[in-house]
Order: sequence, then C-alpha cells, then structure tokens
Amino acid sequence: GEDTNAEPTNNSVEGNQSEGETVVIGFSGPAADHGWLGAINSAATAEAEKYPDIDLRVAEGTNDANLQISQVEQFINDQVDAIVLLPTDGAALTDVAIRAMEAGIPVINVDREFSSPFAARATVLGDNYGMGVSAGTYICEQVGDQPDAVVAEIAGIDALPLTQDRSEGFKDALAGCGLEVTNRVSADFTVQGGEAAASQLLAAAPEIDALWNHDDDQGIGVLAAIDAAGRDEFIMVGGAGSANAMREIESGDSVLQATIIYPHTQAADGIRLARLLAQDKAMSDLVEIEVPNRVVLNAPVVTSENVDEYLPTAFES
Amino acid sequence: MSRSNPLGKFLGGSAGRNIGLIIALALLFIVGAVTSGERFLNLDNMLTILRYASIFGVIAIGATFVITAGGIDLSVGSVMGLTTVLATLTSVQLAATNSSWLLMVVVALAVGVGAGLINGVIIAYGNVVAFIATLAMLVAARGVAELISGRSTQIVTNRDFLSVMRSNFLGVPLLIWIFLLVAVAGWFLLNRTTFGRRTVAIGGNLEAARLAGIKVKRHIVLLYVLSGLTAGIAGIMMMGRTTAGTSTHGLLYELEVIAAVVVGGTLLIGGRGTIVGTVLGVLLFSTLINVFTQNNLDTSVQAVARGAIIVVAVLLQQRFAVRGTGRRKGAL
Amino acid sequence: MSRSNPLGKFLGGSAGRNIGLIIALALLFIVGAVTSGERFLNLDNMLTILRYASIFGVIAIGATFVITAGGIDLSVGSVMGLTTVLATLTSVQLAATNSSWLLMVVVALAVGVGAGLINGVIIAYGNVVAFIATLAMLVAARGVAELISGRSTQIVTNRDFLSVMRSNFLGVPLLIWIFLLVAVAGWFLLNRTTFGRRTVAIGGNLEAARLAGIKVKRHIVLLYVLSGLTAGIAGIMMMGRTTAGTSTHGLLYELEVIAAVVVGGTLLIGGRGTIVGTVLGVLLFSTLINVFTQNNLDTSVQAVARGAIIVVAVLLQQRFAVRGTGRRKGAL
Amino acid sequence: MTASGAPAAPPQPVQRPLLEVRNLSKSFAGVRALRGVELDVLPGEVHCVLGQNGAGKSTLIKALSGVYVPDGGEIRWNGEPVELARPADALALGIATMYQELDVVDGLSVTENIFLGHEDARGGVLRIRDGRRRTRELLALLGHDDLSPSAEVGSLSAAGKQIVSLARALSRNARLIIMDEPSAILDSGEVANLFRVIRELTGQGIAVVYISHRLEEIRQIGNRISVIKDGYSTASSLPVVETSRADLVRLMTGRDVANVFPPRKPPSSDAPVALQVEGLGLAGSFRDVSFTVRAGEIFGLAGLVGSGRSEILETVYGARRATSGTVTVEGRTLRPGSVRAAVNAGLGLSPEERKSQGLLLEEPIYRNVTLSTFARFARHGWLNERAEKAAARKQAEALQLSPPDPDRAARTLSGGNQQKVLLARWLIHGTRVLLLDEPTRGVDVGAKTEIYALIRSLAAQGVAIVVVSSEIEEVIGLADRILVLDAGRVLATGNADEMDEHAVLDLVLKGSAQ
Ligand SMILES: Nc1ncnc2c1ncn2[C@@H]1O[C@H](COP(=O)(O)OP(=O)(O)OP(=O)(O)O)[C@@H](O)[C@H]1O
Ligand SMILES: Nc1ncnc2c1ncn2[C@@H]1O[C@H](COP(=O)(O)OP(=O)(O)OP(=O)(O)O)[C@@H](O)[C@H]1O
Ligand SMILES: [Mg+2]
Ligand SMILES: [Mg+2]
Repeated sequence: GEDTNAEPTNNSVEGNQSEGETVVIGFSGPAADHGWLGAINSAATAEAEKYPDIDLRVAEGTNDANLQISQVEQFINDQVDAIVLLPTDGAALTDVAIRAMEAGIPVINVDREFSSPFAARATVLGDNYGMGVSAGTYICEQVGDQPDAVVAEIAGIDALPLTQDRSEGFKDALAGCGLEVTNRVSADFTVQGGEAAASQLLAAAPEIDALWNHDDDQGIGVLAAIDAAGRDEFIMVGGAGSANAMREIESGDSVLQATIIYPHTQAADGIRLARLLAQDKAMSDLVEIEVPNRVVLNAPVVTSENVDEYLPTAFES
Repeated sequence: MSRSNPLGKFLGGSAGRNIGLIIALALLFIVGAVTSGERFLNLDNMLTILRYASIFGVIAIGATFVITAGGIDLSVGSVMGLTTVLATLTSVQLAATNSSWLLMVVVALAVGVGAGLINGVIIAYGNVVAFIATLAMLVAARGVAELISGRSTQIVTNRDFLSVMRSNFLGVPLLIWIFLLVAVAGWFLLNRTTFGRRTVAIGGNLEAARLAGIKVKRHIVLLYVLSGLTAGIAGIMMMGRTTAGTSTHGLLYELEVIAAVVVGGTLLIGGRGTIVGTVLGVLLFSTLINVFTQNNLDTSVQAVARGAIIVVAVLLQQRFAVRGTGRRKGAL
Repeated sequence: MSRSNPLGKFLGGSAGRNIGLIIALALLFIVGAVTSGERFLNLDNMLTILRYASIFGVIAIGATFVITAGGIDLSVGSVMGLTTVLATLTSVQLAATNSSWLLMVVVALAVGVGAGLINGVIIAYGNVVAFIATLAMLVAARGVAELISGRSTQIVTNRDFLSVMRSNFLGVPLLIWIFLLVAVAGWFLLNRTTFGRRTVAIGGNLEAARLAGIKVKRHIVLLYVLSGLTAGIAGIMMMGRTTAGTSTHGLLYELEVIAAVVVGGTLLIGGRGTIVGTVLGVLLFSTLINVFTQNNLDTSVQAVARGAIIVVAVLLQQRFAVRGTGRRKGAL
Repeated sequence: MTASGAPAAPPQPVQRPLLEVRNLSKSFAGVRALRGVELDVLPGEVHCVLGQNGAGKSTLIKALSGVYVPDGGEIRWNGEPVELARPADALALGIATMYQELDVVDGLSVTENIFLGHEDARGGVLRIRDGRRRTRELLALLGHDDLSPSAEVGSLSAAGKQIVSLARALSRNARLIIMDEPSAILDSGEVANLFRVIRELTGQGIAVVYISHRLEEIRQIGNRISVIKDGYSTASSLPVVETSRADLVRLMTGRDVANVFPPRKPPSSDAPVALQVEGLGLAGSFRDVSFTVRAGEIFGLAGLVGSGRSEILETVYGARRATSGTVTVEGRTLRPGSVRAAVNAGLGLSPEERKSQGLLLEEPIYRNVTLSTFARFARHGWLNERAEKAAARKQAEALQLSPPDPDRAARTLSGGNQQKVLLARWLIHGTRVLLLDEPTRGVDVGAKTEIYALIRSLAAQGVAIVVVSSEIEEVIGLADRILVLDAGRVLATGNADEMDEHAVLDLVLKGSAQ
C-alpha cells in the first residue's frame, strides 16, 4: 500500500495491535557475525512472531553487497508487501532499494542509511555519531578535570562507516573538554577480538584514565583482558548496551561504569513499521496519520543510577 | 567418456566430468521447484540467480586459470574492492564525466592488472609460495583501499556509467552478458590457445613445461595478471550493481571463489581445469542461496546445510569423474 | 646445515631453515625497542605477546601436522568456536559445578576430536579434497555453534575453571605453559615418533608411503583428529581468556593459522614440517601486532605494513633455507 | 633381439663436429657432478655416452639442453661457442632432448604433449586439426598408429609416455637429438622400433646422443662411444666396432665385471610354497592368473609392455583390489586390497616407478630405507633413531650404496643407487616374498651384476622372489621359472632353462596375433 492519500484504518494502539490481513515482510541483514547483529536478528524474528498476520522471510545474513542485492531482488520478484533492510553497506544497497520502492514495495531502512532519500519509505537509525558524543561527554564529565588524562578507545570494525561516525563523535565531544584519544585500537565486534585488542592496548598504555569500548559484545573480551592484567585504575564506558554490560554496571565493582545504548531493536521496530505500512496503519502515539519517514533512536548513557530502567529490555549478547 | 560426442567434448573435454555437477544442480532445481514452485522457476528469479552469479563468476573464471596452473589467488576479493575504490574516486569520476565513463572502466582494469602483476612477480621471481604472497596482497590491498577511501563508501555519480551497466540486451541484463562473454572467452583461452595449453602444462608438470622451452616464470606472472584483470572486470560490474565503491566490496570472496572452482572439477593441485565446471560450480552456489532464501531457512541452518551440500556435490562430481582417469595423485 | 650441531638439530633439523625467521623476529624486536623502548621490552609486554600467541599457537601446532602431510584444515577456527559453545552450555556448566570443572575441558576436547574425525573420514575415505571438506566443516560448524548458542555469547560461570585457567606458574600464565607444552609435545611427536615419521612420509610421497605398508587413510584421519584436538585445547584456553563461549570465537583464523605455519617453513605441498618454525611464525605475527599497537598505528596502515612484512619474512626465510636443499618443487 | 643388424658405417671423419664439449664442469652443493668432460658429436652419427650410475651423464645432457648452466668449460655448436641459459635456447639451436625422467604432462593429450612449447598455432590460437594430423604422421613414423592423438597421456603406460616423448623430440625438427636412457622402459619390440627410427634420423644427417646401460644396444646402434667416470671423460669418441665389451666395462667401472647372471641354484622341490596365487583377476586388466613360488625360488613374469605384469604384482601386493582369486602367503590367505596385510604376511614390493611410487625424494636415505620398518625401532611409538640409522647404514654398506652417507637426500642419488635403497628397504624388513618390478631399470652394468647377485643370494637364503623385467634375457637369466603373459592372459609357464629369448618372443607374438 503506497497510496499515501489513503485514510489510515486507525491509529490507536489497540487498532494497530489487532490482527490485519497477512503481510509478507522480507528481511535482509548483514551476517550475524557478532553479538549485536545476532540480537538484531533475534529481536526481529521474535517481533514478527508476536503478530500472527506477519509472514517474515529472512534471507541469509551476508557481508557481500552483491548477494544482499540479489536477496532483495528475490523479494521484489516475489512481490512481498514490505522489505526491512539492514544493508551491509548503505550506499551499495540504495539502488536496489529504489527499485523495490518503484515496484511498489515499501522499504524500511535500518541502521545503515541509504544514500538516497527515495530508497526508503521509512528509516530507523541508531545514532552512531551521537553514541560517540554521549561516550565522550560522559568521559569529559568524569575525567575532564585532568588536562592530561589518558583516554583510550577500542573501536569496532574499522572499515565500517559506522565505526568512523562513532569515533568522530567521540573525538568531537572530547575536544569539548580539551581531551583527545591517546591510544586507539580496533577490534572486530567479537569477544576474541576485544580481548586481543585490549590486552595489546593495556600493554601499550601502562596508565589509563578512561576507556571507551564501542561494543559490549567485544566488551566481554575487553573486560576479561583488563581482569587478567589486573588493571583497575581507569573508568570504562561501553557501547550497544548488552544485558551483560548492564549487570557489570549494576554490580558496582567493575571498571565498566557506563554504557551507551545503541538499540538492538531497530530491525524489530522496522518490522513493526513495515507491518503498519503494509496494512495502511499509522503510528500510535503520534497525531500524524502517517508513519514517519525517519526515526532516529536516542543514544542514552546507562550508568549505575538508571541501569534498572534499561536492564529488562537489554539484549543478552 | 566418449570423445566423439561433440556435446561431451564441449562439456570440458569429457561430459563425465561434469555430469555429477549437472545432477547436483538438477536436484537443487527440483528441490527449488517443489518447495517454491512458480516463485522459484519464473524468469525473474532465474535472472536474479544469474545476476548474482555473474560478478562472482567472472572472478572464478580468472581463478580457474591460476588454480589450473597449480597456483592460488586469495587476493581476488580484496583487489576487486580496491578497483572499485580507485575507480570511484572523486577525481576519476570527475574526469570520467568530462571525457567518457570508459575512464572508470580503464582505471578499474588497470588497478586489477597492477595488483595481479605484483602478485605474479612476487610469486614467480621472488619464489614466494602463492598462498602467502596473495594472502599478503589480500591484507595489503584492503588496507590501501581503506586508506584511499578514508573508509567511507564512495557513490558512483557518473550517470552514463550507471546507465550502461544497468542496460539490458535482448531482455537479459548486461552483467549476465559480461559473465557469458568472459566465460566463453575463458573457455576458448583455456582450451583453444597456446596460453591455455601451457597453463595446464605448468600445473600438471612444471618441470616438464620448463624443459619444453616454456617461459614458466613469465607465464605465471601472466596468470596472476589475468586473475587481477577478472577482478577488475568484476569490480566494474560491482560498481554498476551497487552504485558504490568501497573497501568492503569482495570481503571474504577468497575461499568461496576457490570452492566454486574446485567443486567445478578443477584440480587444486593443478594440471586440470574446466571452465564449464567452474560455471556450473558458481551456478550451484548461487542457486543454493536462492533456494534457501525462497524457503526462508534460518541462517544457521543454511550454514549447516551448505556445508553438507558442498561435500555431497563434490562426492557426486567425483563419483562420475574418477572413472577412466586411472590412478590419481594427491588423494589428500 | 651441519647435522652434528645439536642446537642446529633442535632448530628443526637444520638451523639454517629458521635463521631467516629469527632474523625477521630480531628486526621486529629492534623496531619495537627503538620505537617504544621500555614499554615494549618489559616483561609484562613480553607476556602479553606470548599470551596472545598461545591460543593461536596451539592451533598452529596441530595445523603443522596436517600441512606437513600435504593436507589443509580450514575449519580450525570454526571448530574452536564450536567447542567453546558446547563447553559453556548451561547444562554443561551446571554439571561441571557439581562434579568438576574438568568436565568442561572434556567436552571441549571431545567436540574438537569429533569434528576432526568427521573431517578426516570425509577426506580419507570419501576422497574429498581437504580444502573443500574442511571449508564445508568451517561453514557447518559455525552454523551448528550459532544454532546451539542461539547466537548469544555464553558467559563462563564456573569459578574453578576460570581460576585455574588464569593461574600463574613461576610467574608465567598457565596459557603460555600450555602453549609451551603443546609445542614441545608436538616437536617430539613430529620428530621422534613413528606418528611423525608417517606424517612426513605421507606428505612427501603418499603413494610410496602406501606401498611401504603405511595405513595411509587411517593416518590421515588421525591427523585431522589431532588438528581438532588442538582446536579443542585452544577452545579451552579461549574460554579461560575471554570468560565466554561463542560461535564467533575463532572467526577468520583459517588463513592466519596456515600463514603462520607456512611462514615458519612448513611446506604447503607437504613433506616437510617444522614445529620450531611454526612457533617462530606465530611469534612473528603476534609481535607484529604488538609493535603496531605500541606505535598506535592506524588499522589500514597496519594492514599494508602487515602484507609487506609477511612477504619480506618469507623472502628472508627462503634466502637462508634454500641453500643446500637444491631445487624445490611447487615454486608456484 | 629382433632389432639385430649391422651398425651403420661410421660417418666420414672429415666432417666438422656439430657439437663440441670442452672441459665441462658442474657442481651441486657439495657434489662435483662434472669435472672435465669432453664430447664431439658428428652430424649423422649415433654417439653413445656410457658411464656408471652417478657418473654424470644426465648432468652432461642437461648442460647441453640448457637445464643446468655449467660452472666451467665450453660448448661449441657448429664451431661457434654458445651459451645455453634455458631450455628454450637449446631448442632454438636445434637440440632436442628426451630426458631420463619422463617429462610429459599427464593432463594433456598426446598431441598437446608433443607440441608443448611449439604448438601449431596462429596468433596464439591452436590449429587443432593440423596438430592432430602432424601427430598422426609422427606416430605412424614411430609405428604407433594405435595411439590416439587425443588420448590423455596420463592414461598411457610408461612405455606409451616414452613414445610420446620420442615423438616430441622428433617434432622439433632438431639437428641433434639427445636420448637419456630411452630404452629403459621399452621391451625388445619397442627397442627395435626405436632403432629403426634412429637409423632413419641419422640417414637424414641428424645426430643422436644415446645413453643406455644396456651394452648390447650400444653395439647395435652406436657409431662412437664416449665414457664418463666420476664426472671425468675416461674415453672420447671410440669407434664401437673396435671396442670390446670388456674394455667398455673397464673404462666405466675401472675393473672387470664378468659373469653377469649368477649360477642358478634351484630350490629343492620339497621347499615349502611361499606364495600361491590362484585365479587372480583384475577387471579390465588381467584374469585367471595362477602360479606358485617356493621359498628360495625366483619366478619371472615375461611379456610385452602393457601386458599387465606390473598390475599383477600390485594386485598380489594388495595395492589394487583383486576382482577375483586369492593370494596365499605361507599358508595364510591375504585380505584383498590391503597392502598392510601383505606386508605383515611378509610380502615386499619394489615398485616400477622409483620416484613416484617408491622414494621420499627430499628425505634422507636412511628414512627411505626404513620406511616400512621404522616402527621396529620404536617403543610405544618412540623412535630410536640411532638404532634405525645404524641398521640402515649397515644395510646400505652391504649393498655398496654410493655415496654411503645415510643422511643425504634420496633425490641426490643416481638411479641405480635409488634402486638399491628400495631393495635395502625390504632386506631390512626380512621379507619372505619379494616382488621386484623392473629391478634393474636404469641401473649400470656394475650395479646390475651386484643386484643380480643380491637377488640370487636372497633366494639362497630362502626368500621367494617374483621378478618383472622388460629385458627378456634378464628374466630368463635370473629366474628359475617363468610365466609368459600377453594382454592379461597367461600364455605359458615353464622352467627358465628350457626357454630362450626367441621362444618367449614367439609365444608372445603368437599370443598377440590371436
Ligand atoms: N640436483 C642435484 N643435486 C645434487 N646432486 C645431484 C643433483 N643431480 C645430480 N646430482 C649428483 O650428480 C652426480 C651425477 O648424477 P647424474 O644424474 O648426472 O648421473 P647419471 O650418470 O645420469 O646416472 P644414472 O645412470 O644413474 O642416471 C651424482 O652423484 C648425483 O648424485
Ligand atoms: N594409470 C593407468 N591408467 C590407465 N591404464 C593404465 C595405467 N597404467 C597401466 N595401464 C594399462 O594397463 C595395462 C597393463 O599395464 P601394466 O603397467 O601393468 O603393464 P606392464 O606389463 O607392467 O607394462 P609396463 O612395462 O608398461 O609396466 C596396459 O594396457 C596399460 O596401458
Ligand atoms: Mg642419468
Ligand atoms: Mg610394468
């Protein structure tokens, strides 16, 4: 249903929850080769299962743009009712998304943004730059009073634009209080990568004041390395917001003092939006009768003070 | 095995060698047709399978030559990524807009050839084992691509280039035509030219090839250049398909490509290569993924099934290919 | 080259073979010392290098056997991941808490051995080329690990296990002792036992080994079992080190491990293997990463430098190893 | 031999030499393979190069073919000094070579092998039909219309490959063809064929350098002889007709070698049966082969190339799984298709292709010698390398292996010494039944006599021996009893002293005619 002039059937929570005509939603995302992406997939399928009127088609997760394009093409051929797409590379999938839109299939772009506004009917984004800013701001609050504080960063997969965005935000926020990143390593979002990068980093920087680790899944490894090295002179901030990390924060005796949420529910939200779009429904809680075309999710900081609020919905990495 | 059968002859020297693969492919098609019916069998879906296969397939054709000669090229995916980054540089695209979109093509091909040349020289003249030399290139080319692109994805802005790459001919997308062309040219090169015969000779018995007066080192360099060239062609196709150039293009292609070539029946130890087999191997892999998606299989289940099917395909291929080739070396 | 020199003998049969690597490693140490001084040279940093090397190194020891026999095992990383997932299952950890943490060790080893057994049987009795069989296992084992873990990371809750794995002995972490132990055991197994002798014989000339009455197929199965076993040991170490079990453990190890073994001087075509070389190769790779981190090098620059250094290391290694061994096969 | 015939008259001495080699030297790490070799080859002559195993013959011809660059000395072609840096240089001059190690590519067809490196092509595109036609012509010239130009060479027997190799040398239109032991794997019929071709070549003025360890052949085909010993020329350009066999042997070995075949000492007829083969068959190769060999007896298998002799040995040994029949060793029936069972029962095989089937070329000699017995020098899998090496050294000394250094890589040994390594392997094993496939292929006269004596003495110690050889006189001279085979069928079995070469050949030819 692309006819934007159509009157939405309703926009109340109850109305939106009620079963409508069955819609086929195609979902394609990158290979679930690390915890957050695994959580993204699980949350998406779990969300779809909540609705008897959703028939979810999941394509094999892949890091190959060529393959992902052919999966979307398959969805177009099958004339699914909506496509939720977490592209392996936003720009690379833009063209096929436009083709889907042209074929009358609404595309919901998740997490990694397309390079054209015509490629998606709705976009759900985490705020990567904002994440870096949140982390940097928090660290400024904690150690900003020491002008020569050593700030270290353990990034995720360096080749991904999102990593660049996070680091950019981090750098900009730190600059606000006159700090800069002294040691930076990158891992690969995996536990083993986090452990390996962290142990090397700790050897290279004998004295650290604050450390930002982009991803809580690799954080398990980072914490293991910190533990093994017996270091606790610094504060650590995480990223993504896994249940694990939150339990660490809750415990109070960990170097991990805070984590910045990067919602793992983006695809699940995408699926909900897709269903609404396909069934010509609107978003509840908005006066607007149309589903908005851009939802940027917040990147809040979770600390021991507010961890109780976030823990119940956090993902088990 | 009959050599007088012209169809058999075309199918890579002896039909038998490919029968196993054809059976595997046919089985897969039957599974696809039974489980997804019309949705699987329609023309659009076939074109989808082929479009996906084409980029991958072009690289696999180049790899077939290297493997037939007893070598290996792990750098293909990474080199392909590098070609897309350099061809989509703002300066190149600007120049291409002012002159011709062909400039982008030329840049991509030149980068591929250059990388292949470096591989070839290190392997042939540096005597570095191909596995290591091309693994080093895999790592290094990715690094260069990241540095040059600043790790951001570069959008293809050249309209002419895009419209050419997306055109159809006789209802079939250009990408598929390119694959077909490269495959036919590869078949001809391998089976009907001195270059091809020498490639087989080097893979079968390097010393004998040298004794026959073949300039083995030079030939090895040419083989890796060829592999780089197909990576460049694939890069062009990738840019057309994704409208983007990035260092992450071609990530993890290395093993997949080799798997498709070897499942196709080319010997990893060299001395026997089949382009038809490679094409079938590539089709097998891309059809497999298509059938999986059609059936909405869980990714992890797909992985398990994929592992099993690869083994079964090779067993099938061998079941029919072993006959008549007598004692084989390298059972390991 | 003198075989009467006992040190030379220890260094993998002939000192010369490893001299190039030792030089490369020494150069790297000099670079590290010059650029980072005390920070690089202190004991803690050395232990960091060794701890990092240890897990990887244990796998490489197993891989050395497979490669010496002319085979290849691409599945090691993926199998390692699978062992950690199964050993950290809630049920296993519960049972381990009630009985002994050794249960987790046993589960990990059993899973590794089982996967190796499947690899070996498919290769030896199914005649599937090792590259394909173990690539299929790589894909399938990862899939199984994802299915079992539901793609989540399982935390090691067994305190006893963790405290043992993180203990020190004579000031050196247990992980490093395990690596040392596996390396020494591997050295003896390869150089001083009938098992090692058979391994070299099969890699050198499979047909001759068969005709000499060696049970080649059974031995090949054992080799892949050994490789699976070292993957299991590495899995145990990984759980201790990361306090977690997940299907992403061991991701992309396949090529790195082979590279370390081959850079160490083991021939990819089989017939010659050196444990000392493998250890040096592993140390080279881990020192490299350490030096890079010490110097806060950009990831992409690291990649480029890494590619170049790998090639240089191999050239150095060959420069010194070629002497006296005459013409080598498989130059390609 | 059917190939008998008077040697061609020596060419006119006034001719200028086509090829002159002066004081050539070449060393490998630690080994001086050539140190002052002289050679003159005239157009239209067959120049034989003789020498013991390891004398340096192959090294010499490799220097002439551009494979090795000599360390010193001079090579002149038509009076001009030349440098041969790579094989292509020698080929360009008109020097074509058949190498001792088969240098064919298994995966290519007959045509493709023959024209490898100088394909019939236009602009790089093969002219397949032309290539096939020329191949057929060459094969017809060689008397082998039976070989298909498109057959894959990997499917040919060793003899078939040798023929392809010869056709390749001819295809080069060379002025000098070097043949390094071309007859080693040919039977007498094929050798006669080869000689016919050589005569045609020399008739056209083409020169041939011919290397062989079979002295009778040299007397038949050669014009002049040069002898190399330990890398030196001990004689140059001796006319064949004026040189006696004894002289040649003395020039090669520095001593007299007499009495080629040791006297027979047939086992007493009540000696126990060591090996019993009954109704053995292998689909597509041979069928219904039965024979018994008693302890102490030497049993010969005779037949033409490709008659299935090697396959019978391999099947008896379990290396191929028999499709019918049984093999019984000292009363125990062997599990078919299991080499291990055969070895445990006391069987040993010295295979036909030493390099691809027998040796670990890069491994030291002692490990090659103990390849089937190293487990004996181990306790609980733990090797006692000292004992192992000592045993290997003792065995090597008993066989007069040269050089006697057990640590050298097997690759650096000459052909004859490699053969001794394989024999040593089974001697250490204490094999009860020894299967020898072409045990003297490529072995020089001196070593040959030693190997014959060795085989005889083994038999005297009660070992049952089965010998396959393409030299019929060798089978007859060595064996106590003989089985004659044609195309996988047993033609006759009989006592060796009741047969001679002609009788066997007649049998075979009649068999084939059927
Ligand atoms: N590549 C090599 N490396 C080291 N030594 C070698 C090599 N090739 C040959 N040799 C040695 O050089 C000597 C001459 O060997 P060559 O092969 O020329 O002997 P040959 O006369 O052809 O013997 P045969 O009759 O057994 O073929 C031998 O001692 C041999 O061991
Ligand atoms: N690898 C092979 N592939 C196909 N056919 C083969 C192969 N090896 C041998 N043959 C064929 O099998 C038959 C018997 O060969 P075999 O080698 O046993 O004969 P042989 O009497 O020992 O002769 P030779 O002297 O050539 O060894 C021949 O027709 C031969 O061409
Ligand atoms: Mg020789
Ligand atoms: Mg034979």
